[in-house]
Amino acid sequence: MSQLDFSTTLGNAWFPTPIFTASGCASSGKELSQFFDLRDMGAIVTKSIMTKPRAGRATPRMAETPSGMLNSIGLQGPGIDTFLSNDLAWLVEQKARVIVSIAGETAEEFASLARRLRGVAGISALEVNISCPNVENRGMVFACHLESAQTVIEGVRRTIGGDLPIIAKLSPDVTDIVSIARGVIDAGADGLALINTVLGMVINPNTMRPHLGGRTGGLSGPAIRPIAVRAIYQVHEALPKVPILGMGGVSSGADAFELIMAGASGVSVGTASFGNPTAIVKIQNELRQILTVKGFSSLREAVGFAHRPENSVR
Amino acid sequence: MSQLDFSTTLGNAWFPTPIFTASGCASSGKELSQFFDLRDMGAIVTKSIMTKPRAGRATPRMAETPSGMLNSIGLQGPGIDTFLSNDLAWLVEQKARVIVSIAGETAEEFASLARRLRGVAGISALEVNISCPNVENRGMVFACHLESAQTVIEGVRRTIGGDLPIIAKLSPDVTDIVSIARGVIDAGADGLALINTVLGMVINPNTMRPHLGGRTGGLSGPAIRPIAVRAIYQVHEALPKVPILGMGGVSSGADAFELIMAGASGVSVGTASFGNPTAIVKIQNELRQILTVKGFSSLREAVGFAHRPENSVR
Amino acid sequence: MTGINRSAAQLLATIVGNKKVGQYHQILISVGELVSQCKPGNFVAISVGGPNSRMVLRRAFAISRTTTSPQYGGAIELIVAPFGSGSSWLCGLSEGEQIDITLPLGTAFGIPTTSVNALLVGGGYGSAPLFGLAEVLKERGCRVDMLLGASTGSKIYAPLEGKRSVNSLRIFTEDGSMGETGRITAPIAQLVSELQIDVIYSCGPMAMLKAISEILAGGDVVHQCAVEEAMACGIGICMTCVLPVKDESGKINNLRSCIDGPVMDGSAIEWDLVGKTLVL
Amino acid sequence: MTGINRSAAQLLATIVGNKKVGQYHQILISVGELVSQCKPGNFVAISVGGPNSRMVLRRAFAISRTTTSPQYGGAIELIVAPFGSGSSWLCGLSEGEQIDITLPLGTAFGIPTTSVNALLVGGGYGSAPLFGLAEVLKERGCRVDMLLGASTGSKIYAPLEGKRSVNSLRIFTEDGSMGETGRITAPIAQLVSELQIDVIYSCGPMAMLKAISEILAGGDVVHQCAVEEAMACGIGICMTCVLPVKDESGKINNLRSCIDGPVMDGSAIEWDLVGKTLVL
Ligand SMILES: Cc1cc2nc3c(=O)[nH]c(=O)nc-3n(C[C@H](O)[C@H](O)[C@H](O)COP(=O)(O)OP(=O)(O)OC[C@H]3O[C@@H](n4cnc5c(N)ncnc54)[C@H](O)[C@@H]3O)c2cc1C
Ligand SMILES: Cc1cc2nc3c(=O)[nH]c(=O)nc-3n(C[C@H](O)[C@H](O)[C@H](O)COP(=O)(O)OP(=O)(O)OC[C@H]3O[C@@H](n4cnc5c(N)ncnc54)[C@H](O)[C@@H]3O)c2cc1C
Ligand SMILES: Cc1cc2nc3c(=O)[nH]c(=O)nc-3n(C[C@H](O)[C@H](O)[C@H](O)COP(=O)(O)O)c2cc1C
Ligand SMILES: Cc1cc2nc3c(=O)[nH]c(=O)nc-3n(C[C@H](O)[C@H](O)[C@H](O)COP(=O)(O)O)c2cc1C
Ligand code: FES
Ligand code: FES
Repeated sequence: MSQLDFSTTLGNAWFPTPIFTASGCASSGKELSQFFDLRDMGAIVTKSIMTKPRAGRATPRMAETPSGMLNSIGLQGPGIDTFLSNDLAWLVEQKARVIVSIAGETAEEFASLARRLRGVAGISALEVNISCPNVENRGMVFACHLESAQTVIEGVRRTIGGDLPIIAKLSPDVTDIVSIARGVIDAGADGLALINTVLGMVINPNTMRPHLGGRTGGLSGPAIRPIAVRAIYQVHEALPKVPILGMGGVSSGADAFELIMAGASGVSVGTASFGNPTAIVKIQNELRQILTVKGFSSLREAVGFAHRPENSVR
Repeated sequence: MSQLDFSTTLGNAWFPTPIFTASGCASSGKELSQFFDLRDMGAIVTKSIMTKPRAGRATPRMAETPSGMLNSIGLQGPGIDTFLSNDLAWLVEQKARVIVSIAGETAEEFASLARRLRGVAGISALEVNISCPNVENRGMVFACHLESAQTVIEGVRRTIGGDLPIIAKLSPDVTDIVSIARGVIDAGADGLALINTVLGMVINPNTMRPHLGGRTGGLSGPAIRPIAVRAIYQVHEALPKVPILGMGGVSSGADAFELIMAGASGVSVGTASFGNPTAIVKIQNELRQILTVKGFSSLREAVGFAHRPENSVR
Repeated sequence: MTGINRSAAQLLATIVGNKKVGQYHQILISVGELVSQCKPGNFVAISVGGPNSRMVLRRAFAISRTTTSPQYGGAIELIVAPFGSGSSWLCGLSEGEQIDITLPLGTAFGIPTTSVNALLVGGGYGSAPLFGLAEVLKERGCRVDMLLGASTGSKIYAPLEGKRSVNSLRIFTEDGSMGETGRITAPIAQLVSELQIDVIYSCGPMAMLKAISEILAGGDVVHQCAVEEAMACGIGICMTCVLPVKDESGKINNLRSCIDGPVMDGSAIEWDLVGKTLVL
Repeated sequence: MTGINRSAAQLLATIVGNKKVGQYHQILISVGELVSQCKPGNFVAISVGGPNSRMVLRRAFAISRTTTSPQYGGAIELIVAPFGSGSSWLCGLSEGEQIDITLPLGTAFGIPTTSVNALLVGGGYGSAPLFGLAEVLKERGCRVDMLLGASTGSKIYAPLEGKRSVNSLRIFTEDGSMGETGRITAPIAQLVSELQIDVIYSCGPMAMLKAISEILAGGDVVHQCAVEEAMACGIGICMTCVLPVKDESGKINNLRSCIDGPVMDGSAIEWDLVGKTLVL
């Protein structure tokens, strides 16, 4: 086991392990630190932060579904000021690696958030969550339309300059994810996060109305893993050099390995941490074991392995 | 229980119960008839039939996934001639109600299939499965593009004349399912079937390559139910008068009831029959029970119930 | 804000007892030394359905009481209603089977430092943590009166030994099948003044907690209620379990009931805003 | 083409035995009168994982043999390798537990009407249905020789009583831990001529079945093999389990191995086309 190079990179950011939290599924890290040392994983991906404090959507905010769940949090959060002074400061103090996720209601909000983060010490990369509604365009999700997705990424790129890697987080709810992926890379993203939740709904049998306060919600968990694997595979096939932070239903090392073979350089764990606070540690250990047993000498060799011709050797 | 009117209509076709098989999940009915009387359900929806006999995709054709499965059958079938003389003839002999599903590689193939079915006795409706690749347009799925979807439906409508209801079966793999739904209705469809499978992939940990012969496959089963409910809800909200045949992960009467509240007038059962050959009978009985206990006097009253204002009475 | 569950741990624990009591299951789980960390009001989050489960989320259960025995060491007791698939699975487990649990989670009932007059109000299985609480209050020299309510008698949980630690116990059922007929909230206003109640500890359905808060509104009685919002994680990382709570400056925030609760100050919860969109 | 499973039924059946034998579990299931419909080669499809299972598909298992006892009436026996999540769940069940099963499914081994010389070849748990078959062949006056093979000794399934119904039994393991060292297919060509074999009945991994077919290619020996393709439904409605099979006119079609198999004519299967796209 000692020989395996388990490290990964996303753009110019280096991480000792390829397992990360998923945005919105680890709050700001403090709560998980009760269960394991945050420095033991790749990085904390923070919940998507917006400019102002936000109360989020009405409850109920969750519904369990077969092998998955729906959530409708609505980006509740403290706003960038409090985030920087409290949450990020604490993470930096802990020496945890951090990827900050940002979200906005307008392309301008994204850019201004990037401006606030530019030069802040202790941030490894920026995840730009464009899978949220664009209030200037009838609430259409940025990531569902090539142009609005590109506008956001261009604005962030221009603001942030060349150093901090920009990872654009895409929604699977599109006809052609490859064209969106290509578009945001052209617009200046260094990498992609795939996939955000799938739009879903549960109707409550008692009230006979949509169960969630927000009516629709995002489907996550093992149920969506085949969709994540497909999206990652398609995008890696089209853009083999673009680093992908994969996510969607990973709850074991074997699941993480599947996303890596599809083309992910790193894997975020979301819903699995709800069911098991030490899921990240378990997944990380299992993945290390699998790579070793399969005879890989580095994680990097396994990335995108499923795309190689049948007879290729390791 | 005797008072409940359990019947439903799709366009001008009437069915004594709202539970149907799902296309491709009951072969042509014969195999299920070993387990229950086909006349006891709404109708058999046949596997999608094409002009010529087809061998389908390479094996492996299936992979089980958490609360779901992927399939990649590739429309294996006997072709329309054999279908009419063997499969359909047998169904008609059994006095089963039949919805024939058709699929084509070109818009012209759809129209010519419709021509062959025009005037054939014993067919209640036509399901037009446009969730298959268009060989004339880079293999793009018809249902994923408004124009190609409309071209198919217009061709079928023109050919078939005014009597046989046309149900267009849509793919959930689109950015905006409502616009496709509206488009095919404008093009002449009488109803919609929602949803076909969601595109997914599984990578085999041993071969470290995509597991399915066809690489990608269609995700079905309870895992996708929240996506189906959402799609049905969205479309029924936009087009409340259009009948919807709902499907996606239904394996209990409560599941069927959920799709009905979202806006489905009928419910197809696919994957559940693989796990339980008498699933259809069970679902039908449970649904009847639920409607009765909730105090509905007809199925029709429950259709789209989740859209009513909070305080509305039954 | 608590921030983190400082003494929480995750462990594979063994079921050491499972007994049916009315409509509930009294489930005893061996947890070793951790019992000393469990306080009345804390809860435990349990992974349900076994290795092939399609249920991806834990279920939360109030810790009813803790015990220690030479046989199985420290143990916690839960009172579980077999309601849906997760709780029914749990109720179907036998002695000796193992479950993955996280505990103790959340806030505990605040214990007064002086002897006060306390009224404990429990709805359904909500009575479970109140008996353990009653013992602690008794030890502090408090007067402890208790009201239990449910729709019907078999949903009243009132163990014989529990009655010893209270000064009085009245039971209300809506169908009159046990105790007095009516709602548990009916006698509260009168009792508060008759018994000169300083603090009410409540646990039960949200509607009951809300009703108690309304009865006490404007008065001096402290209301410590254990809320029950749907929780996806139970440890503060998902933000599904929030309730609108007013802080000292009067500002309303959505607080996580799993980590800033389940025991909260009933007078600070904006009951009318529960389930509404909050604008900051 | 069989079309439908005429005698198939679905039932809740009780486990009446579960014994570990080498790396396998010998599982006995009470199925009543249905035993009389079960023939060597038929299989059963079992719903796995219980009510909260995330496994939506049944698992297929060859019926190893049938018995009838005064205690539990008719019963079928399965030999199950605890491989993945479904089979491991099944192997973990105790006597008295109930499972949802569908049986008998698929085609059976064809039994010759005259006495012939039969060679039975079983790989791993593939030997399971061969012992029951041997008994039937013996009754018909056939000479029955048997070859069993596996990677290692603990994967050889060869019950003592089974040996009585065969004229000879040779065992091959690749690691030499039991019987002769080597592959089960090595001695076949020689045995066929030495023993003047008329028919080979085989059951085991697809690679073994293919190898046997290749050895027999061009000759007169009939090859009845029980194939094992991944099956989603087991009853002919999903088209996942197909194999390319040549019909009498020489045309190749994808036939469903669950309903036109699992027992198929090895010489009609286009082994080289398995896993390839077939063009009609
Ligand atoms: C802090 C806290 C303490 C609790 N204490 C107890 C207790 O002592 N005894 C007891 O029997 N139950 C208790 N519950 C409720 C318990 O957690 C389960 O929600 C309940 O058993 C139903 O789960 P299920 O799997 O059987 O039902 P399902 O219908 O399968 O549950 C589906 C989902 O909805 C959620 N849910 C359903 N009903 C409720 C509810 N009333 N409140 C919150 N979430 C719900 C579940 O957690 C689950 O995620 C408590 C809940 C909380 C939050
Ligand atoms: C006709 C037939 C007869 C069989 N007889 C036996 C028997 O007597 N004893 C026995 O132990 N097993 C037998 N099998 C294999 C058995 O059905 C299961 O596939 C095997 O137990 C693995 O399932 P799992 O749930 O443990 O593994 P998982 O990996 O969880 O299975 C996942 C999925 O893949 C399929 N799958 C995995 N491996 C195989 C395989 N080798 N062949 C076909 N499908 C597979 C499963 O059916 C399931 O749908 C038979 C299969 C068939 C088709
Ligand atoms: C409760 C919850 C909150 C989430 N919040 C965010 C968020 O703020 N920003 C974001 O980009 N993704 C968010 N996500 C999506 C996850 O980061 C992840 O993409 C998705 O859940 C799929 O991964 P999983 O199946 O491992 O959970 C959220 C998911 C959940 C379940
Ligand atoms: C094995 C299999 C084959 C299918 N074949 C077809 C088909 O031929 N035509 C079609 O329109 N849909 C086909 N479908 C999709 C189903 O009809 C249905 O839309 C989908 O599976 C969702 O329903 P379910 O979750 O109940 O299975 C197929 C699905 C499966 C699982
Ligand atoms: S349940 Fe997840 S934050 Fe409270
Ligand atoms: S397994 Fe479904 S057709 Fe054979």
